[in-house]
Amino acid sequence: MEEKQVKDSLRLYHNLVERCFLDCANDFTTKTLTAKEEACVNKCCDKFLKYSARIGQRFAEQNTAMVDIQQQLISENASQ
Amino acid sequence: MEEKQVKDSLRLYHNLVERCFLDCANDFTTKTLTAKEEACVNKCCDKFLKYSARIGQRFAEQNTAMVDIQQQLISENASQ
Amino acid sequence: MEEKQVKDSLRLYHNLVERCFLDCANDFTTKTLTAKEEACVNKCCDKFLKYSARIGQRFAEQNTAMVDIQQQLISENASQ
Amino acid sequence: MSYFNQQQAASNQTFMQLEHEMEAMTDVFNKIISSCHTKCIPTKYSESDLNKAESVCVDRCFSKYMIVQQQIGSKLQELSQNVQEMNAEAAARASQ
Amino acid sequence: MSYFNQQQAASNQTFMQLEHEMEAMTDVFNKIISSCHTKCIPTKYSESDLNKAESVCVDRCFSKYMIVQQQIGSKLQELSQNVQEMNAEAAARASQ
Amino acid sequence: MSYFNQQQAASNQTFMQLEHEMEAMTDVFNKIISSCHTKCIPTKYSESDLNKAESVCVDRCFSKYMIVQQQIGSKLQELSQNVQEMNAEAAARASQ
Repeated sequence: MEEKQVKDSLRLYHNLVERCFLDCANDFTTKTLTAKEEACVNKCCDKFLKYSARIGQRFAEQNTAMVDIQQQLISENASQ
Repeated sequence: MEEKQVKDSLRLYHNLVERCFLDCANDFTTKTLTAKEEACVNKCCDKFLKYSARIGQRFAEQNTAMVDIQQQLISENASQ
Repeated sequence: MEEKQVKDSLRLYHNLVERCFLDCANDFTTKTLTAKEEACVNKCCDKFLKYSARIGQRFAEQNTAMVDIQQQLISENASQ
Repeated sequence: MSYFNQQQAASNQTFMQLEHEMEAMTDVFNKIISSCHTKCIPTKYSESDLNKAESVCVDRCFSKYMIVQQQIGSKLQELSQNVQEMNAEAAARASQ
Repeated sequence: MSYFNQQQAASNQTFMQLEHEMEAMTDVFNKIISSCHTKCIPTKYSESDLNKAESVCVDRCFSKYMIVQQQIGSKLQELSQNVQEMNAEAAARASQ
Repeated sequence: MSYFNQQQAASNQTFMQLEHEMEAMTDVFNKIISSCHTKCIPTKYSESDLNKAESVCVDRCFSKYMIVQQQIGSKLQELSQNVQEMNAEAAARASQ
């Protein structure tokens, strides 16, 4: 299970990098980020974290009932 | 093998949901689907199932010969 | 590890096919490729292989230092 | 198979199912993340915060995604029941 | 390795190959589904049926995809043979 | 756990980590391939070669991608440290 968490975090990280790169890096006359691009990447990253936390919250609310039932089934199974 | 089928069906389902959501949900002034969006989702879903069945048929025709040879190889292997 | 190489090669191949198909096949009044489409696919494929080799080279340069350290760690571990 | 083994098998199956469901949930979560970003977040990035309009859009987008998932899920289940009934009828006719 | 074990290993290998091929086939199938949808199905969804024009487009699209796959496959095989021959020559020269 | 078993476990862990890192590296490689293709390679395909302008763009694109990865990586690490410190403080307060 912990392995899955590491994998999911890495996936989030790499998806975030790809998204902010695609949305912010548009000037290929330089090898390093321009000031404008760097500011864009920072905002993109901050906003995405807030955005995905919000979706995560909605998702958790949605799943609470379902997971409750599953947990119960498992503990009944284990106690037999 | 059965496990793979469950996984493939779930994947088809979730890809279908994503596609019809992206193509049909465009009005975010409401929390539930508008009548227009709901009709769009129904048509999108029906058409996609017919579409993917057609591609599946072409794909099966294409693969028949190849699979025949493989089946033969396996049964020869098993009968030795 | 060899299994991973086979999988990565297949993935490269299928991604290349999808990309060149999407970029080059645009005329669906015929069942076979037009001369123009065929030429496009050839150039798309050649260029992509050169392109991905260049990215691969930059990637390897980038990773050399990191991998060196890892190799050292593993050999120290193995020799204990 | 002993009683213990049956219990073991049953709880392994539950574990496998849970793992599959968690994988599917991660998959759905990532699809929603990417879909609602497309629908609600402009790629100009003029500020770090999620503003009011964006937040409201995100909540509605999530809600609509769930409804579409529900609607298509019911449709597929209905279809699969029809297919099963047709198969059962065909099998009954064949065995007469 | 006993005769039995050899047979076992051989059939395991065949099974593994089959599994890989089936995974690759599913992957190709999904890529065709998404590519030909882009090429042939308008996202207006004015009707539930696949109309005549769409059906014809889908068949041609599938056929062209297979041809592109074939063409690029041959190209890659040729390239890989050239590399192998170059390696073999280099090895032969090195062992002289 | 014996000394030998500890060594065994340690090297298994290293192997697992390596495998995960290699998978992550393949994933990053594929993301760069697709991103820099979008940024630098026009889909007209008028020639087979990677011309001078395209090559320069590819090198800069790769360099910028690495910088964005670095920048976001630092940001996430900082955030995760802040969360850990807050958790540690909360735990310390709770145990008083």
